[in-house]
Amino acid sequence: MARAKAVKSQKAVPNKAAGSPLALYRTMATIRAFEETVQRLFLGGHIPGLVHLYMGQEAVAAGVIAELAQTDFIGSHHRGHGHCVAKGGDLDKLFAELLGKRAGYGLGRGGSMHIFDPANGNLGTTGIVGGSVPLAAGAALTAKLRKTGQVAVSFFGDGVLNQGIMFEAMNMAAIWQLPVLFVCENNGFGEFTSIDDVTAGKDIADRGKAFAIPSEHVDGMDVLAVQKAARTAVARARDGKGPSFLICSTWRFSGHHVGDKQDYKEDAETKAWRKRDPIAQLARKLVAKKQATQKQLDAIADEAKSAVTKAAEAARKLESPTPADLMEHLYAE
Amino acid sequence: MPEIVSREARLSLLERMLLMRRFEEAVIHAAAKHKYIGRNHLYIGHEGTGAAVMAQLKPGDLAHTTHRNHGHIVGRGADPGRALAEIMGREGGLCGGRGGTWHMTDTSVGFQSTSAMVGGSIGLATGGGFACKQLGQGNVSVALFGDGVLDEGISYEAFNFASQYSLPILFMCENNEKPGRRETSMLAADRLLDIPKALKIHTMTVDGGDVEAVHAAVGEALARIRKDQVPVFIESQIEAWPGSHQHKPEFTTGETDISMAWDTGKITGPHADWIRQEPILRYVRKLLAEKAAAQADIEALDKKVQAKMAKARDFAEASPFPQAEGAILGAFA
Amino acid sequence: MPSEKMLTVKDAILEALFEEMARDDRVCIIGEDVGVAGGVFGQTKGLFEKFGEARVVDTPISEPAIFGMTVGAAMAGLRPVVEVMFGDFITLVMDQLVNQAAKIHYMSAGGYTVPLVLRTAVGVGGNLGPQHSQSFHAWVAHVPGLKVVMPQSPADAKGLMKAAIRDNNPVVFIEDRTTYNVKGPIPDGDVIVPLGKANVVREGRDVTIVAVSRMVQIATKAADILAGEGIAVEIVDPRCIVPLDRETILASVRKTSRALVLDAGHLDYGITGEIAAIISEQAFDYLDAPVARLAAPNVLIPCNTALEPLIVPNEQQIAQKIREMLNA
Amino acid sequence: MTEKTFAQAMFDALSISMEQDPTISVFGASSFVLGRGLPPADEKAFIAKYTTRLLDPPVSENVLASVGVGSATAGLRPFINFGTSSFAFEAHNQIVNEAGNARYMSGGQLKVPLVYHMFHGIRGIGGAQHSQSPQSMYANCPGLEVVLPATPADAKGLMRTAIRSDNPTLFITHTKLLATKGEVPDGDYAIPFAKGEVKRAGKDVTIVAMSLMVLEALKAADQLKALGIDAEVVDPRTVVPFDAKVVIDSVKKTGRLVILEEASLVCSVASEIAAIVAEQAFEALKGPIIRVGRPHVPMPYSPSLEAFCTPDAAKLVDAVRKLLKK
Repeated sequence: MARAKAVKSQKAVPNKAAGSPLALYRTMATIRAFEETVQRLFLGGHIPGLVHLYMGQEAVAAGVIAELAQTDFIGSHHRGHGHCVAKGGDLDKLFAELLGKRAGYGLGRGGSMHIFDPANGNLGTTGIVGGSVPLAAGAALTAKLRKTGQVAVSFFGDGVLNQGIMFEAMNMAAIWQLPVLFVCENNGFGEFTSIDDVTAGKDIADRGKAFAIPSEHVDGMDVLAVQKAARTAVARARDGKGPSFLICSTWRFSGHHVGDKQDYKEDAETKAWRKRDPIAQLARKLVAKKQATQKQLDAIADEAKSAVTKAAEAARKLESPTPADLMEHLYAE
Repeated sequence: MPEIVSREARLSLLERMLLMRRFEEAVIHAAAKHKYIGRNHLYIGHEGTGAAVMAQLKPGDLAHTTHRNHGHIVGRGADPGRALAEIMGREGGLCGGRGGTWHMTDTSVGFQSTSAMVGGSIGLATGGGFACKQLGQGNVSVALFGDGVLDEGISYEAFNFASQYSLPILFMCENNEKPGRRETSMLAADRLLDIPKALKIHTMTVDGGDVEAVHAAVGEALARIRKDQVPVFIESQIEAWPGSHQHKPEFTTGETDISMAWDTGKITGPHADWIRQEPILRYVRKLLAEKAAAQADIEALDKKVQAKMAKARDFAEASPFPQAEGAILGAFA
Repeated sequence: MPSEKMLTVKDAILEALFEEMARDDRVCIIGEDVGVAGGVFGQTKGLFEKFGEARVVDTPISEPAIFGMTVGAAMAGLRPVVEVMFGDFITLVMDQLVNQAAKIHYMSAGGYTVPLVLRTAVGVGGNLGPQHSQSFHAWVAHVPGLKVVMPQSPADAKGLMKAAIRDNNPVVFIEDRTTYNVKGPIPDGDVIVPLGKANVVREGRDVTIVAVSRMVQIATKAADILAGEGIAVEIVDPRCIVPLDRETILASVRKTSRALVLDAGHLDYGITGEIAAIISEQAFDYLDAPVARLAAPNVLIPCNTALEPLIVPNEQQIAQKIREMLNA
Repeated sequence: MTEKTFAQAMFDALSISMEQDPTISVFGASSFVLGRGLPPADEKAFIAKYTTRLLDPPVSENVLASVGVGSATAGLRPFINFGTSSFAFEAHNQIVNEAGNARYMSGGQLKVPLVYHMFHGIRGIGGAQHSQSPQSMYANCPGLEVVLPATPADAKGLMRTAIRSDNPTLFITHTKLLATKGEVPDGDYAIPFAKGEVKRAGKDVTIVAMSLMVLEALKAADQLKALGIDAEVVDPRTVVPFDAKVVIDSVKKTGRLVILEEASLVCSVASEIAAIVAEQAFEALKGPIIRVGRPHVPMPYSPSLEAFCTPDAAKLVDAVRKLLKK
């Protein structure tokens, strides 16, 4: 395929209701409740392995995914529960997977870092830094070649900024004008290392701009700002005008993984970020603009919590896979 | 910075270029005579860049190069007879005939490695730069590579690494992409320089056909690298030799006739345009015009180089193939 | 009788690509120089002209991302054939191959399929040196979730490529460049050679040779030499090393009681060790002699004209080994 | 002799090496040193002492592997920690095509004195990507040395050899070994490569195992003893170069061989050992060579399935009993 030409493809229709401020609030509240429950279950010894929580970053998943249709693709990362929930993942199946139960998305064989939800276009969480970036670009390539009108979003953390594969994927997305959004969730840390210690250059956006990809910084704690930026970028992708690069500054409230003591982070910094909690921030705005009452919002949060709790409790009672499930799906028919 | 003023320095630069050219011509002769001498990527047309770099490296400086390496190695002072023997797979070769054209090394002149993997040398040179810095003897590491390397993710990783750790590295990109021809690299960036720039590396562009211009740029870069312990990226724009894509090398543009510099009527044929601008003839014209040398000086210099190459050819032809049992030695120290 | 035409291995695979692309518009070709240039070995010649740039995609030199994108494209509904120019460059795509492609169908409990063919050329010969002559078939065989095809004859190459493209799994299709110009008959029509079915290419009672890919051809020469000495060699071509047709191999060894395993890749920790271990475990009581192996010595592959021929076992070495096995 | 953990023993070897040789730099230092069970004071002192020689590079495994080769050929002795072996897949090109090739291709002019450290194995809910044991892949590539220590004493002695070696060495350890304890000789000592060790003598059957599997094999040997089976446990310790003699000598004595392997069996280290013994000790064998390894599937996450897949003492005991018909 030679260098790109803009080819408009048929539209896929995003779910408008999903993008309303109250819907955004519901999505974020659900993610928060989900992660709080995961944390509790983990500390109670019910979740094996390591889990990486999305608390603090909810605005990014909620804001971007609100602009997508169900058939659009997302590629997630190791801190991916928020994306799975926002993309319409089934809470029962998500908890089942995290708890290693047979009813999970992957028969409980994948766990937190291997959640795939094809019905909702979720290309999967992954345990490899940068692993899903080319997957999303590849899904975008399919969308372009097959003229399906789908868009793909690649979510990745700031650690991926130094992986060559991200540049390679950006380069190809730019030459071929693929309908893909590169969404960097910059929470300041790759595992336990500060981004400033390992990332050269004065502006991350320059890395996208070098390929002539429209690149912008977005306040990742403000879901409305994220949504607005995503809307422009998704429209650009659907119009055949190629990729965009959004850098959402955000903060992980719970460290790299549950149990991480976060010695390397400064308390004052975390406190300052907590004041900008994306959920509380949206609530303040909605109440101030009289778009919702606190009571309404509380009701939404309570509903989210009880839905999550119900799913989690149900999942705990489910059965583990048996050795008969071991070889299943190793190869496709 | 080092404008070349002395006549000796200028003639020495020309001699280096001539040696690089006559060496490749010897390779073409050898390829016609012997069935297998590997797949050679010839350096013809690049001499203006290689000579300017090699002339300014100091003892202890490190160089890392790619599959298009012959010019670099002989330009740096490796014995041309042993280099040719290596290409011909002989025991007397620089690496005992094990490396061949793609893997020539001569540590005695600071030539670390030649890698036939696209992107192979750039990471190695970064490691060399790290060693130079740690060992603290004021040396620099040079990476010589083609524009295709910018397609490879490792180049970004290397730029980031070099920039972040302030390593003394000259990234010397020999860009021989020809407008209008199929791209040798497929890069979305409008200018190669945008990529290292995004990673906060000082960049320069230079006309690779003008050896003194390259000399000045490299001189400035090396001074900066040694003084500030930082990487610098130079893009040298080179008019590709029309024969450079052939696996079986041929005299596509004829065997070099130095008198074409003053007897331009001799320049004919389909590739006359390339010959007119090629760096050696161009430099000779400049030296003559500026009265730095007379025709007789130039001819004498060329004769000297040709005599050196004749000896080199004799050495290589006389060198035996390695003993068969040699194949299984040497993998481990 | 149907008329059979003669094609080289390279053209047989190309014919399979033409037929499969015409049959199914989800099949596309992705790789470096596969389009306008027609492949560095001419192995994709004419596809670009026939199917256009939307289905024959030239890429930058970015193997890790090319391959990763192919995985994503396959998940989203294409059936790509992605070319990794030299087998050595598998090292560049290992992460996406092992950590993504091989695992996604399993980890998604069948939710996603990854129907792709990773096509690559290997082969010792041609003085290409240690970074352009290696074969990592043992690596990919070691990774659960991948299928690994290693054809040697034109008819097999075509039929196996068609099977690989129609398979719903990531298939690593390893072609030996030294077989590219080998000519052979091609059956007419849409003939599929199923993955995981070995072929007894020559029958014999005295000794079994299990030969991978090009070694079948060298083994055949050795068998001809030995036939003159009254030794009847049976040659089994596994055709795929994953899935490996153990039954055909074991049945042959149970008949002959002797086995020699041949590979052009490295001996140490390679496929010959695996096949020898299987035979030693499962046909132990039938064996009259130790299972022998011949493969490339544990050394880098020199490009040198004098040294390179020492890497791949030749027919004389094979014949000699078999004589030793029968005299032991 | 002092009782130490595996992690402390590795750290000892690193400390001694860095003290003796100023050209050693550690990349990925934090994840190698921190949180591995060292006394916090030791950790701090070590980090303070070597600030310029301990680096935490960007998440760029590919260039990191290459920086290792480049700096090794230029005179340093880099020690590169990838952490989990799954991340090293991103660097396979550099490890195989550059590190493994450099010396041979330069006709011996270059040496590549570098160590790549990584964790392999089923660490416990690492899932499909973080439970891998890639040692046979590296062993399949000429030019690389591959070391798989099982005990604290071996870890220290082999690591000294790895760091001093002028070849690129893959030093592959197991997360589950880090906290295991054993007697470690004091001071400086080195254990040569290609020198396996009989970890337990026996006469009825030879069990070959490496890394964590040695511990399982010893457990199994205890259980077999109770059943009247006297098992010999052999640990080759290094995969490349490989000590075939120690294995063959044992098989000649016992006549039977079972190999315990943590990786998937297809093209595994166990397969190679089986093939070597089948060829070189055929006459001595009284029964087929049995390999016990993980099934050929991506490692599942669910604890029930992971346990089912993990090769251990119980599975080994079953295999030995079946072989000996006891």
